[in-house]
Amino acid sequence: MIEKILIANRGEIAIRVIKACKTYGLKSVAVYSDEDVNSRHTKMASEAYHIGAAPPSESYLNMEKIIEVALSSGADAIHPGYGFLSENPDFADLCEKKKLNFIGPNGKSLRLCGDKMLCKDAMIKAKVPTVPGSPGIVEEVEKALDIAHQIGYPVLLKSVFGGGGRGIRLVNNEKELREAFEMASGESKAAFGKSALLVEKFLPKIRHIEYQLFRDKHGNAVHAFERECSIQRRHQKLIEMSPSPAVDQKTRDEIGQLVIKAAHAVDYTNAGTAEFLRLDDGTFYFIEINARLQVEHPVTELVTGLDLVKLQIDIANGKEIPFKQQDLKLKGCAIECRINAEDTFLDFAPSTGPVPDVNIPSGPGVRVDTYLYPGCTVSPYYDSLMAKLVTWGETFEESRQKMQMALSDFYIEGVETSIPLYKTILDSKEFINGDLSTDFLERFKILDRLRDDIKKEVLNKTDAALAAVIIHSEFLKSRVKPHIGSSVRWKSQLDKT
Amino acid sequence: MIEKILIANRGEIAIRVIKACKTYGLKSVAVYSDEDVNSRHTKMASEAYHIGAAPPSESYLNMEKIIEVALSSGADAIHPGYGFLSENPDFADLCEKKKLNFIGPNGKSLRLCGDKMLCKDAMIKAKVPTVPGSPGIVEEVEKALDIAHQIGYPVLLKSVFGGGGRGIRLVNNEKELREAFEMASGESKAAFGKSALLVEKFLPKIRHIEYQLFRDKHGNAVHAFERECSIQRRHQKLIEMSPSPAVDQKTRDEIGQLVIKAAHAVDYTNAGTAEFLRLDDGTFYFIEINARLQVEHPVTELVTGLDLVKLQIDIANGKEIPFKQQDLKLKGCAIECRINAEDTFLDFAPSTGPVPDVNIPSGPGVRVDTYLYPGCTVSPYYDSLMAKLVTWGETFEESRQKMQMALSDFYIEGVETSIPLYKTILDSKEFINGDLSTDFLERFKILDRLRDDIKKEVLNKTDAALAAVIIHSEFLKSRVKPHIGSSVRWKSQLDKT
Amino acid sequence: MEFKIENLGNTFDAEIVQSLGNSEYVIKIQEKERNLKILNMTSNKIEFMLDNSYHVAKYLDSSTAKMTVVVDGLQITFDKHSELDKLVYKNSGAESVGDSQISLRSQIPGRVVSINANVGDKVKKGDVLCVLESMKMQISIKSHKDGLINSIKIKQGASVAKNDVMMEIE
Amino acid sequence: MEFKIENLGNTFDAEIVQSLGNSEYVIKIQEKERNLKILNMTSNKIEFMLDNSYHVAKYLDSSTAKMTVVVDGLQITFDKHSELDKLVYKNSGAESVGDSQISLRSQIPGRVVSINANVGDKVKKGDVLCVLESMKMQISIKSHKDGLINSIKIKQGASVAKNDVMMEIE
Repeated sequence: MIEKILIANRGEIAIRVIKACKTYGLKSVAVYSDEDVNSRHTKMASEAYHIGAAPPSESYLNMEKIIEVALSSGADAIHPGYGFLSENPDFADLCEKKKLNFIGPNGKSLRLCGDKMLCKDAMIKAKVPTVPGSPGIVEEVEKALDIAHQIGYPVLLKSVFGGGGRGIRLVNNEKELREAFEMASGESKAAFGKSALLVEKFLPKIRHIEYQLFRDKHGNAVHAFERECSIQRRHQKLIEMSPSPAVDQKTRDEIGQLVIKAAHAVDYTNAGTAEFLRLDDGTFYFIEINARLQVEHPVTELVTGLDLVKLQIDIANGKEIPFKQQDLKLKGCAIECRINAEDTFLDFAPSTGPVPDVNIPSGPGVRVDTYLYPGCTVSPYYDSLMAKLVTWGETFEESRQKMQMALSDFYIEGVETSIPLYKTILDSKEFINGDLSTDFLERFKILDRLRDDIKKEVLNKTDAALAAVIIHSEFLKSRVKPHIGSSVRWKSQLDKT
Repeated sequence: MIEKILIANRGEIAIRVIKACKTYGLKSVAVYSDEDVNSRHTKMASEAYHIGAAPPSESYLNMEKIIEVALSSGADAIHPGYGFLSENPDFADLCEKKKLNFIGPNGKSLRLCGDKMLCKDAMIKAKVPTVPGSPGIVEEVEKALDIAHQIGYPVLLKSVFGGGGRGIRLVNNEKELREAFEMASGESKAAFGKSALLVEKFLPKIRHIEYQLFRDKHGNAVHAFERECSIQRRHQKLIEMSPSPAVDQKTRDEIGQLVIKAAHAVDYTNAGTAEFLRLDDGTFYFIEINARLQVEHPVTELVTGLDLVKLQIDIANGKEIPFKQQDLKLKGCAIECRINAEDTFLDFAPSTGPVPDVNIPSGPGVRVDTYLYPGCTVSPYYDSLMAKLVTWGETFEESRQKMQMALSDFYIEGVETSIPLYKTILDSKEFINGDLSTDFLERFKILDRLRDDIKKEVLNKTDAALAAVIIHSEFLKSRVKPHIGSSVRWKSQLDKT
Repeated sequence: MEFKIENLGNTFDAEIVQSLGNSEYVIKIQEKERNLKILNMTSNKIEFMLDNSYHVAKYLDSSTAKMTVVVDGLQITFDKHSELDKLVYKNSGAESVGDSQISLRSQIPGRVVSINANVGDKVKKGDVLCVLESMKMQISIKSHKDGLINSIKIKQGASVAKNDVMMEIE
Repeated sequence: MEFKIENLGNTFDAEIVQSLGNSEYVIKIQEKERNLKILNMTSNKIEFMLDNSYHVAKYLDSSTAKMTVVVDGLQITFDKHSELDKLVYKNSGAESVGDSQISLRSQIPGRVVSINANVGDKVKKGDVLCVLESMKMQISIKSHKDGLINSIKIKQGASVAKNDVMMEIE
């Protein structure tokens, strides 16, 4: 049985896991880089060890060093959090070799989940619907044309070697496909010595909906319903919620059954997430499995009452999942806003530096997972997620209202944040109506509305700001010369405080 | 419809109601005494008005002043919180007269609930079991002997004019009763010119179990299950939880039906609490109705998902309760610890003064309702409740573990608190086994155990404390004379911070 | 006084009308009288009630031309905040005393942010000779006369008290 | 050094063995060597790692006989904290210089808590003449010689710098 867990991570997720350890009587071992000597996770854990310089490659990605600390500190398990080494099959293998209990899937399963083509293949075999397209690499243009004809235009032509948006071409007809195929094929050969192209259906307006899943080492699998994560910027999630306004109970159960199949198909163990795209016509396509605890896991915790980290530890201990699918109920509605240190108007560029003052909201139905404290620093070396603000209400509307209240109470001094953006989104009729899609920000010109909202808010606060400024100005004058009657009083005001 | 609520209260409950107003788009009006100029409720409300000097009689109990502020500020409703004017029928009547919506029962119902004898009478008529004893005042000793014979010795002889524990005599047999009756009767006549004695069954070991209830202006009534509040000191609750370890589903429903009857019997409106005593044999006796929002209402909120303040406002608005009894489910387990400013070892005497520093715990399943902030003051003029720490878990054990974690994270500088006491209670096997009663502290010699626990904790921290002390001492020496090698470094350490 | 909010462009009028004692004031904002009561004040933060509503404002670093406050968590920047440097200039002797006074004294306690002149420099009345910071405000200190800088008594980063001699100009 | 915890009665040994640089030290507690690394330190608070575990301690007001720390939220009071006043006494000239030195100088920067003598008083070597507070510690200042108090240069509540003359004794 696990008694001491090393957390191979930092920030809010390290704190989340350390708190679980404290709650359930387990010892926790933190690791920290030069940059994180004064971070909360370093201070909260039972023990903390320095593992290297600020760049992740020299610390939080340094497998050997982390394993060394785990062994020397007497930890018997490693929780990888998300990001960093969490989905690295070699790290999972290394843990196994050193007899450290890796709290996540085994290396083989991680490899399968990490290779999109292998994973898609496994899903097709398990009859889990995936985005229509070529089952693997297409070498001949005629084959590409056949597939495009089957699935219908427009289609995407993707180079296996291009990452993210690179190497993706949108084609609308046969002629465009022929031209694009030739060009892409040539580019790929020039760059990599070989060509590897995929054809996939182009989906213009989609929702991102994912399912929380668990599978234990005895092969029992359950899902904990969906999260809708359609509100995104630059392909990264901003707002997540459960339930999805687009999923009814029948769909919830049907897709849930696919999720169980998917978990079995990759011999998954521990907590994971099956991601889907949903079209406006209600079609769901599996896209991938995130083989780790997700940033947005609190959303699921609030609507199910489960403690996902506890469940992860139980599963890692070899226990069976202590409930059946039918025991789980989705209750109320939870919304999460990712509070990022970024400048919305500078194309979401990171905003880093010292945070002299913070006010963290609280109240019934409000949960905040964060590493912030007054006097902390937002580091440029790591991701921009400072806090997760999550609210729960009996209904979507109650949850939304609590989120608005909490957002207006959240104050982070010194860095730009995504808080004003969320106020505008949460206030929009489109969000209230659940008309979500991954292009929500562009589709509804949210940034223009945000500009207007900020102006309105400044106008609302103008009187108070003017009052503060004239008091300041009078006080300054009184320092120059006691020429107004109130000057002595100003002085004593200051001395008192 | 209510649009602007004056909160005729202070401290954590005023903040609780103000947050509800912010969440649901209502304006809030705070009132404050001289002592509360810098209190959080004064600063959080949309508006705040000074109503008088620190003593409650000159501010929070000053009905006329509060009504005046309500009218001049344009409030259309008054939330009384708990304590102060919350159960004052004259205040409720005054509100009605001034067309202010009093968020609570009407004056008539408050009068009935406030008079123990009238209330008991109403319950007997409604077939709600009350503590066996005389139905009213007993004037003849022979009548008292008859009743004692019926209900069985030992019995309590109570003077109607004595408050609290005063004027209560425990008698074990006929002889003692005759003597006590004569004496009590004489005392009462001497002091009040008349004698008014009650005979009641003495219940040696009891649990305090109460039910949350709601009744709307249309006569619909529901209950929201029980809270066990047996852990007390000096007849005041310390720890509350739901569900009670002594209540099974069948009992829950049965007593719940009595609660509905009780609500109808006094024509109750809004949220209230029916209090019961429970004997070890499973017998429940109704004792009284607390005709207001209860301190411990968050416990019920966490296990039902209801927002009790929202429901109060809805009922005050004349809405029907938006759910049926069968829609309510009790989920998981919630525990509340009342964080009081008091010295456990000085017979729980209040401990007041400035609080320079505070750390408020947080985490999944942890809720804190509090007025504390770093730099605030605990006033000697008001009650000692500084914060309510509430945890929720899927099971009692999970909730208990979260409470232990949160208690150990809660730090309040400058005043003595009940936190160490709760750590000892939560850790006791008797609490874990649910062996609760109102004499829990004495029965299990908890204060002796607390002394031992504190010694153990001091020993655990001795090394760290010694380290801090020798560093301090060396640094001081280095200020006297730079005679050790490290002195310059000490200096620079200090300068950096 | 007149204020302009940077990202709005609007101009606002605000002034103190009367002190009522007990930290209470009548102020006028856009022709409307308001009651202001100070609860707490430090050199970079003020808590106050404006007509029975609480506000907290933090003063961020400012110049005499701009003033940034964070009010209830919202950052607002004003242009042309006050006539403070004019006042400082006036009190320095520029109007009253004239050329006979050698010492340029600090009219305000503060920290020396920068020194813009050297010993031996020829300066004209009104030239900015140094910048002081006081209460998060930067104030330009101007020469009170034409002349030659004889000596400089201040150092960058050091504090000066009110009436300290900063430079001597002959 | 030896320490006694007030409400336990136990006695503990602790000392600094070695400075490793970079704010790291080897200390010895009850015969066991431990590693201590200071993360942050102010005059009333220290944050440190002791053998890879984080602790935060606050120093509350103390006398030389008692020392109260709040460590990780738990208040602990030690008896007979240090030999500091002996050290201060020694450095004041009581041992080395002897009667020839007139000035009683402050060996430590601090605030004057109380003055226990008047001009003209006859004092003996070792008499407590005043009490200073430094870093939340109260330190008794003793006369370094027998003599008559000639003048007192300090005021109650005022600060003294290291080496300031506090009294003259002839």
